[in-house]
Amino acid sequence: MLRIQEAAFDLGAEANAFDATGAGAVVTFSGIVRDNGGLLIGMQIEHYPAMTEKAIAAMMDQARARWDLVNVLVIHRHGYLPVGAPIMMVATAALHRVAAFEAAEFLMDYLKSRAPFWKQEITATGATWVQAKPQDEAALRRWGK
Amino acid sequence: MLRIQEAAFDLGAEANAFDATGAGAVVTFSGIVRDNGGLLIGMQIEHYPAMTEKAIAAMMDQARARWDLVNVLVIHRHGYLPVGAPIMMVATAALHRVAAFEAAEFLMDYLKSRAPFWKQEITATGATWVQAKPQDEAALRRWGK
Amino acid sequence: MIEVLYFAWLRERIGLPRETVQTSAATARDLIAELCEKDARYGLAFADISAVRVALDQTLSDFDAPLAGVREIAFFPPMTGG
Amino acid sequence: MIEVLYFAWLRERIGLPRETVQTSAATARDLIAELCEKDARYGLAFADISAVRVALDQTLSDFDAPLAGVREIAFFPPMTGG
Repeated sequence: MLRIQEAAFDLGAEANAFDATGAGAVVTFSGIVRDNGGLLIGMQIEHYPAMTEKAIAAMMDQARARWDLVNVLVIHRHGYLPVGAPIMMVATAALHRVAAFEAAEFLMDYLKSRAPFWKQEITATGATWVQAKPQDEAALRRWGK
Repeated sequence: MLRIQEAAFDLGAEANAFDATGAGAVVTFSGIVRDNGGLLIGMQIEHYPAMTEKAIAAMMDQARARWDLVNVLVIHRHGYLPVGAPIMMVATAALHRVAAFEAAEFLMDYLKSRAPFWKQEITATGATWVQAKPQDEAALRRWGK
Repeated sequence: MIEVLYFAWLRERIGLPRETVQTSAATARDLIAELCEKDARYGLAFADISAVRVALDQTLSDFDAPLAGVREIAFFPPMTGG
Repeated sequence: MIEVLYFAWLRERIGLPRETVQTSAATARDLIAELCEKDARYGLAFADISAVRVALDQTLSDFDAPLAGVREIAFFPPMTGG
């Protein structure tokens, strides 16, 4: 299941709605807007709608091909998000914990550097584009890319 | 926060109640009783009450010492659990995703092999003690133990 | 004729989110050269091409891939999702 | 005098969850030898000591650690939590 949306979502409700029938292990990851030492008031997330679904669906297919997953979910928001708001979440369900953890980390590493979103930090004095981090690009090497 | 209990818990409610103020990343893991190909009707979990809290609290202290965590939660059940029931959960909150993922995996690896719980699989014909897996013991090596 | 899309600071520097361009450029690299001749804003946006990513028909690609048959090309900085 | 606890299949084979034992055993290994002399059930439970773990006063330990000052000793199979 993949949802790209502007609206907020409820982590707990999504976790409970996530069908893990037959699974032994469920991992969720959620990203939240940090206040960055009190400087931030929010974040503006731009995206490339025609590409976003296509790119993330391909990542999810890769995860399903690589690990034996009972279910997988990605929700990613765009638009204006205040500090403390949920940005995105991933959920994975598998028979065993290693597959559930690895698939969630794989998806996170790919979402960071290969999903067409661009974050802008909003402070009282202006807006700054978030720079991609070299370690995020490096993280992809773990998956043989 | 650490809770050892016989009662069921609600993953979504626990995830939402988990205080992640100031964090950028929240990871949850939950373990569920699998039906093992339709053979299982449930699981009986025995534990060593006087040791359980002590052992898990020490694991949580180790995780907090090793990663910069905003919050950490472990819930582990004992007693009789039917197929599909939640067995346990871990939640970690950190500034960045790597710390949240690693701390959750560390706790899971330790809970598997170092928390005094013993699982018994209940089928229509009887009860069988679950054998510890060599790979669970091997998983601890990742953490330098 | 190709649809050209810009995102994030590329969009801001160029001053528009998308445009239709009449071109016979063989690659993204050629198209950038054409655009840079047209207006100084493009030169500013594409000054450091190592900071730019390109997608052809919504798939991440490279600057030397052929544009033949491509309907939509997008330029953007390294992605910061998740 | 020491409290001795048994869990999982050790508890089942020995037939009781805990007992108070009068002993001057210096280590867990010595205590096991004493118990095995007492009754055949202990011999069965402790036949393969590589499948048994020991905790002294609720802390995982080893069979040769000194029992001096220890109030509670527990024997159990490898743990299967999580």
